[in-house]
Amino acid sequence: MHTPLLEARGITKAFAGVVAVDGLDLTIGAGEILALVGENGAGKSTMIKMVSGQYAPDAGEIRFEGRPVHFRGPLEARAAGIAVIHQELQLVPQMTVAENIVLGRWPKGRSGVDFARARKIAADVLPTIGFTLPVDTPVERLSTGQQQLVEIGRALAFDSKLLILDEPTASLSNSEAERLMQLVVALKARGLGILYVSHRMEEIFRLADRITVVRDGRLVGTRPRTALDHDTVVAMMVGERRSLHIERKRTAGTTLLRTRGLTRNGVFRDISIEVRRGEVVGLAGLVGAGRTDVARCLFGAERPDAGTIEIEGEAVTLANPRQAIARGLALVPEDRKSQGLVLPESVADNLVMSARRRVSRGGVVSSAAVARMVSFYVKKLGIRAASTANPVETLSGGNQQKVVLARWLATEPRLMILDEPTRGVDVGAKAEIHRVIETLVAEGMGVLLISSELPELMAMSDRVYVMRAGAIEAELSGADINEQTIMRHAAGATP
Amino acid sequence: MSTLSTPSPASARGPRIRGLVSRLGLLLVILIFIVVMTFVSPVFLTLANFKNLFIQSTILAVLALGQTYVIMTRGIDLSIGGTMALSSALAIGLSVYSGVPAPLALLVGLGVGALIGTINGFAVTQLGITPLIVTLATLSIARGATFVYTNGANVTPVPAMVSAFGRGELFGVPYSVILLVLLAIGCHFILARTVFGRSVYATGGNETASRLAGIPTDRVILVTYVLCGVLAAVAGLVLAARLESAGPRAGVGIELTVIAACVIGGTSLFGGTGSILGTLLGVVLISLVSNAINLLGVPPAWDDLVKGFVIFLAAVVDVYRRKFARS
Amino acid sequence: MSTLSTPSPASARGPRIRGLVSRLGLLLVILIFIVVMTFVSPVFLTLANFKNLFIQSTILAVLALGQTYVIMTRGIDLSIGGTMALSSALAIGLSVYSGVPAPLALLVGLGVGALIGTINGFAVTQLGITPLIVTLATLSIARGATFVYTNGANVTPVPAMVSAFGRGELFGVPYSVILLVLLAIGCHFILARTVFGRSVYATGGNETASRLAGIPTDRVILVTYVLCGVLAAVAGLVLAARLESAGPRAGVGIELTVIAACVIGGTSLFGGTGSILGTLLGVVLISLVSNAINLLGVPPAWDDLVKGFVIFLAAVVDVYRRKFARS
Amino acid sequence: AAQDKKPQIAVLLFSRGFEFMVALDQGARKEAEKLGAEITVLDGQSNTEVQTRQIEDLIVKGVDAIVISPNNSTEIVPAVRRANEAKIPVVALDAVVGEGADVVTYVGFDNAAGGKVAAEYVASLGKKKVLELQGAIGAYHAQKRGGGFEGEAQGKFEVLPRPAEWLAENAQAITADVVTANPDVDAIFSHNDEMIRGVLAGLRQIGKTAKVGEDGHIAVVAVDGTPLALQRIRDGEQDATVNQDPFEMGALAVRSAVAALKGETVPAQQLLPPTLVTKENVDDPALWGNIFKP
Ligand SMILES: Nc1ncnc2c1ncn2[C@@H]1O[C@H](COP(=O)(O)OP(=O)(O)OP(=O)(O)O)[C@@H](O)[C@H]1O
Ligand SMILES: Nc1ncnc2c1ncn2[C@@H]1O[C@H](COP(=O)(O)OP(=O)(O)OP(=O)(O)O)[C@@H](O)[C@H]1O
Ligand SMILES: O[C@@H]1[C@H](O)[C@H](O)CO[C@H]1O
Ligand SMILES: [Mg+2]
Ligand SMILES: [Mg+2]
Repeated sequence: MHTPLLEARGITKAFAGVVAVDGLDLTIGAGEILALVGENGAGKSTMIKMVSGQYAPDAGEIRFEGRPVHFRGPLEARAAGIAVIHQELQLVPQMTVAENIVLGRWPKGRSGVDFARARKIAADVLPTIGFTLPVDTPVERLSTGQQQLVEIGRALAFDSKLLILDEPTASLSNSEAERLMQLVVALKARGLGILYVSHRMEEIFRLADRITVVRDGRLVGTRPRTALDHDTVVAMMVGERRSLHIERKRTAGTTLLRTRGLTRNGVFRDISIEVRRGEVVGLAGLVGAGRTDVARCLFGAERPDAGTIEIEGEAVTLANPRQAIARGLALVPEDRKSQGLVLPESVADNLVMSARRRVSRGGVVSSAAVARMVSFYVKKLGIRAASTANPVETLSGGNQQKVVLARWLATEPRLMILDEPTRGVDVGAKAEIHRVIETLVAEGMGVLLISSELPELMAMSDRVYVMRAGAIEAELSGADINEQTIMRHAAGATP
Repeated sequence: MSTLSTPSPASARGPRIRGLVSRLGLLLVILIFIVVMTFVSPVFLTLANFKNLFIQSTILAVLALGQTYVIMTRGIDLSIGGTMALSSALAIGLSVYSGVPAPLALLVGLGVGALIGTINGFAVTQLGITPLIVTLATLSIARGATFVYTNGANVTPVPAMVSAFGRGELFGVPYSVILLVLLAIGCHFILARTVFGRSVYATGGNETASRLAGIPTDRVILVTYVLCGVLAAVAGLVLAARLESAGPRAGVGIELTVIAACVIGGTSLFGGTGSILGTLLGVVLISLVSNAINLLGVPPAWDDLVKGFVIFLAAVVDVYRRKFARS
Repeated sequence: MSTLSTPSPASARGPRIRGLVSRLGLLLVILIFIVVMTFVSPVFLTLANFKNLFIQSTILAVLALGQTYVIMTRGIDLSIGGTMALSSALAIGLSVYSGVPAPLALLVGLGVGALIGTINGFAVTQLGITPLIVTLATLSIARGATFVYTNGANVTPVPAMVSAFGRGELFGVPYSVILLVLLAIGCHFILARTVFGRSVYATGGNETASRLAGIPTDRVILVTYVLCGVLAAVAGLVLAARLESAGPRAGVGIELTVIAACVIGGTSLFGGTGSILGTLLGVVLISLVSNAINLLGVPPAWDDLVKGFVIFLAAVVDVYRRKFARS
Repeated sequence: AAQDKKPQIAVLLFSRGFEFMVALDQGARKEAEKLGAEITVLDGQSNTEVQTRQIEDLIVKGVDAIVISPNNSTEIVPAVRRANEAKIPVVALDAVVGEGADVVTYVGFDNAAGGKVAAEYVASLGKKKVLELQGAIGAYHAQKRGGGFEGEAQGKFEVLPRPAEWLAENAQAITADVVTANPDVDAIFSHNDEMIRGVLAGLRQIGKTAKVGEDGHIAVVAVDGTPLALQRIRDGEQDATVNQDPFEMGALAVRSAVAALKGETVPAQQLLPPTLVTKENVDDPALWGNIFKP
C-alpha cells in the first residue's frame, strides 16, 4: 500500500481536565471514505479540529501526504488541501451566498475584489449540489439546510485533497442528503480522501470504505465496512450490546390540537391538521417546505394571518410562546444553538428555564428545588455533563439536545412539537429520546414530530402530514407511511 | 463575553467561572493598590479615609447597579445623567417652588426616573430602536427639560427631610451609604436568586432562545430600563441631598464612568454575563484611584494619565491572572 | 452564529438591504428637515450656509469614518478625543517650541495617532482586553499626556502651512472639505471593494467563521484601530488648523457624538453591518441640527431638548419606514 | 431702510448652568429690550468648535453684532477674525479674545484682581494652608483668578491647587479627601461659587461643620456672588465671595455693541471692579445675587 493521504498517530487533546481525545490513530487514503463514528462527546469533532489546524494536539503525530505537519492554523491546513465542513455552520450571516463561498479567498480584479467572479464561482458550484437560490441572498435569510449547502459549496469551490464532513446531513432533508451522498461518492471517484462523521448508520454503511469507532476519546477499532454490521458498530460505540427496540403502546384519545386554514402569507397556507392525545403525528417535507414556520406559529412565536387554532376544543390566540406554554405546549426548536439554548448559561439554568415557576416561590428561585429537578431529568435522559453548573456550551451536541428536551419535559406539556429532535444525536441517545417520547405518549401526551430523517419519522408516527411549498399535500396513515409515498408528495413528482 | 477581555476561542470556559475568577483578579488589583497606598500615604488606611471612600462611591455605585441590569440584556443606558438632573430638579423644585409635600415630591422624582426608563425600554423593545440611540436622545431630552425647568439655576433649599438624609448617620454610617448597601443587596439578590434575575441572564445570553423558552423577554428588558431609571433618580436625589441643592448639570458626563465600572467588574457589553459584586468592585477601583490622586496631590496635569494607566494595568493584570489560572 | 438561522421577525431581511433601506429612511428625515428649514429660515438654503455645513461636518465626519471601521468589527474606540488632542498638540508643539520642520512635525502627529491605534489594537487582539476598557484607558492617557505636555495651555501659533490649510480653498471649496471627500471616497472604496474591507465585514459578522476561512482576524481588527487612530489625528490637525492653535481639550466628549453618527447611519454595535455612506448621512443629520439651532436662535435652555427630539424622531421615522417597506 | 430695522445682536455664552451665566443672559436681554435691539442667545457647550460654528452660522444669517463670552480665548481667534472680515462688530464678554482678531471692546471683570482680593481676605484671617479649587484647566478665568490668588499668597500662606472643572460633584470629593489628608487646611478658595455647593458637602462629609466664628471653622471664599453664596454667607457657612456683576456686565456688552453699530467709539476695555462681600454687606440690595430670579 502506498503512503496514505492522512495518517494520525497517538493524537491526544485535553480541555481543562476533560480528555476529549486520547491516543487516537486514524488513516485515510486518497480515494477512500473513512467513517468516524462514536457517541456524542466521543471526541470526533475535536479530532477533526486537530487535523484541520484549529487545535494543536497535546501529543501525537499527524502526517499529510507522508510528511509530518504542524498546522499553525486553519489557513495552513486549507492551503495544504484540507477542507472542512464543520458541525457548527461557519458562515457570515450578513454576507451573501456568493461572498461566503469565496470568504477569505476573494478573487481579485483590477480594482479590488472581483465580485462578478465571486458570483460566478458560486453560481458554478452551487447547482451541482442542488442549491438554486440567487447567490446574492444574504445567508441569514436561508434555512439551516440551505446554509449547510453553502458550506459544502465553499469546500467544493476550491480544490481540496482531503474533505472532512462533520455531520453534514444533520440539517438536510432526505433528498438533499441523498444528493450530498452522491456527491461524496463522486468526489471519492475524483480521488479525494474523505473523512465522514455521522450518526446516521444507513449513511455510514452506504458510503464508508472503512469505519473507525471511537469511545471516550479512545480508538475502539478500525475495520472495513464489509466486516461490520449495524449492531456490531453500535456495540463498539456504546461498549455493550443494548437493545434499541422500543415497545409501542399507543391509544389515540381526544383531540388536543386542531388547526383550520392556518395561513401565514407567503410562507404557508391553509394548514388544517389535528393531533390527539397519545399519538405521534409526523410532519414531512423538503427543506423550506414550511414545517418550521407552522411549528413556530402553533407555538405563538409567529402570528398567523388567517385560520384558527384550537387546543382541546377551545379556540385560542397565541400572542407569544409564553401563552402557548401556559396551555401545555412545548417546542423543541430545530437549531438548538441559536434557538434552543443560552450557551453561556449553565446546564441547570438551561434545563429549568421554562419551568422556573415550578422551582420558585414568590419569584424567588429555590436552589434545592432546582437541584432536584435537574438531577431528575439528567438521570431520566442520561445527560452527560461533568457538572450541571458548567456552561451548556461545553457539552457535546447530543447532550445539548437532551438538555433542551429535558427543559420541555420539565414543563409537563400536553403537546410537544419536536422540530428535528434528534439532529446530531448519536444512535444510543436517539434511542433513549425515542423511548422517552414513547413513554410520554403512552401517558397521553400528543406529539407533532418534524423530522427530515425519514426512517425516524416513519418509525415514530401514527399519521403523517406531508407538506410541500407551504401547503399540506397529503395525510398518510398505516401502510401509506412509506418512503416512496412520502417523497412523492413532498417533491410533488407525479410517478 | 467576559470581563475586561474579549472572548477568545481559547477561553471556552464558562462565564460563571470566568466571572468569578476575573472578579478575583480585580480584587487582587484592588488589594495591591491598597497595600501600595498604605505605604505611600499615611492617611490612606484610616477610618476617616475609608468613610470618605464609601461616601464618594455611593452615587457611582447606585448608578452602576442599574446599568449592570441593562448591560446584561445587551442594552446600554446613556440617559442616566439626564435622569439624575431632571428627577432631582423636579423633586426639589416641586417642594420648594410649588409647595408639594416633600415625600410626595420625592416620589414624583422617582417617578420621573421610572418614566424615562419606561420610555427607553418601550422604544428599545416595542419600536426596535438601538439602545444607544434611544438613550442618547432621552439623555439630551432630560437634560434639556431640566434646563427649561430650572432655567440653568440651582434649585434650593432642599426640603428638611432631604438635607437630614444628606447629613444623617446611623452609628457613624451615613444614611446614603446604608441606602447603597440595601440597594446593592437587593439588586444582587434579585439578579442571582429570582426568576426575574435569571431571566435577565437568559435574555442577555440568547434573546431568541429565551423568548422561545417562554421568557417574556421584552418585559424583562423593559423592566431593566425602568430599574436603571429609578436608580438614576435615586442617585440624583442622593446628590441633591449632599449638595443641598439640585443643579441642572448634575451627572454631566457620568455615563462613561458608570459603564466603565460595570465592564471593569466583569459585565459584558454583549450581554448575559455580569454580577453586582463585580460591578461594585469596579466602582471601588475607580473611586480608589480618584481618592489616591487627591491624597497624594498628584499634579493636576498628571491625574488623567494616572487614571488611564491604572485602568490599563488593572485590565492587563486581570488578563495575565486569568491565563495563569487556566494553566 | 446565533443570528445565522434565527432572524428575529424585525430583522429578517439582509443587512445589505436593511442598510440601504435604513439609509433611505435617514435620507428621508434629512430631506424633510431641509424642506422645513428652507421655509423657516431664509438663509438656510444658500450656498454660504451649505458651505458652512460642509466645513462644520468635516471633523465629525473624519472621526466617524475611522470609527465605522472599528464598530464594524464589534469594537469601539473611545480614545479618539484624546488622540486628537495629543497628536495635534505634539505636532504643533514640535514645530513651534522645538523647531521641527512643519511637514515632519505633522507626520509625527499622524504617527501618534497610529501609535495609539496600534496600542488599542494590540491590547484588544493580543491581550484580549475589551475594546471599551482599552480605549477608555488610552483616552485618559492621551488626554493626560496632552495636559502634561502643554501644561493646560494652548499651543500656538500654528505653522504657516497649517493655517494656510485652514484658510485655503480650491475653486471656493475649503481644503478641509476636499480632504474629507478624498478620505470618504477612500474609506468607502476600501470597505466596499478591497479584500481588507470585506475582511472587516466578515470579521464583524462572524469572527470564528472568518478565522476558519483563513482571514487574519486579529490583524484586521488591529488595522481598524490604527486607521481610526490616524483619522483621529487627522481630525485633530484639521481642528488645530481651524482654531489656529492646538489645545489640551480638543475633542472633549466627542466620542459619543461620533458613535451616535455611525449608529444613526446604520452601523451596528454588534458588528458586521454598516457603511461609509450611512455614517456620512448620520454626520449630516447631526450637523444639520446644530446649524438649525444656530440659525433659528433656539434659546439655550431649549437646544438639548430639540436635539434629543430630532434624534428620537429620526429613529422612529426610520423604524416606521422600515415597517412600511416590509409590508 | 436699514436704519428702521432693529439691530440684531447675537450673544454667545460659552456655557450655561451657572447662575452667573444665566444672569449674564438676563442682563444682556434686558438691555437689548431697552435699546430696541433684537437678541439671540446661544450656548457654546464649553466647546470652541461649537462657538466657531455659531459665529460662522451667524455670519451667514447676517446678524449685525456679536457678543461673545469665549470658551477659550486663543482658540476663538480665527472665528472672530472671520466676523471681522464680514464686518460684523464683536464684543468680548467675560473673557478676552486673544491676539490676532479685533474686538470692539472687552467687557469683563478683573479676574486677577478678584483672585488677589480673595487672597488678601484669606491672609487677613490669618490662614496658613489653603485648598484652591480651580476651574477648568486652561480656562481664562481660572488662570487669571488662580494667578492673582497664588501671586498674592506668596510668603503669606501655602496653597494646594486642585482642578475641579467648575463642577460641584468634583469639589465634594476633592475637599473631603484633601482635608482628610491635610487636616491643617484652614481655608478653601474656589474659583466660583457654584463649586462651593460641593465644598460644603465635602466638609459636612468629614464632620467639619463649624460655622463662621466657631472653633475649627474652615474659611470658605469664592468668586461670583451668586444668590446661593449670599445665602450661605448669611447662614455663616461661607465667609466671603468676590462679587462681580453679571447684570451690568451683560448690559454693558450689549450697550457697547449697539454703540459700535451707531459708529460711536467705545473704550477698548471696560472692566468692572471686584468687590468683597462678607456678612457686613451681604444684604446690600444692589448685589446681583439679591435680585436674581431664574
Ligand atoms: N472547547 C472545549 N472545552 C471543554 N471541553 C470540550 C471542548 N470541546 C469539546 N469538549 C469536550 O470534549 C469531548 C469531546 O467533544 P467533541 O465535540 O469532540 O465530541 P463529538 O464526538 O464531536 O460529539 P457529537 O457527536 O455530539 O458532536 C466532550 O466531552 C466535550 O464536552
Ligand atoms: N426558495 C426559497 N427562497 C427563499 N427563501 C426560502 C426558500 N425556501 C425556503 N426559504 C426560507 O425557508 C422558510 C421556510 O422554511 P422552513 O424552515 O419553515 O421549512 P422546513 O420545512 O422546516 O425546512 P427545514 O427543514 O429547512 O427547517 C421560508 O420562510 C424562507 O425564509
Ligand atoms: O466668570 C464666570 C463665572 O465665574 C462662572 O461661575 C464660571 O464661568 C465664568 O465665566
Ligand atoms: Mg461533534
Ligand atoms: Mg425546519
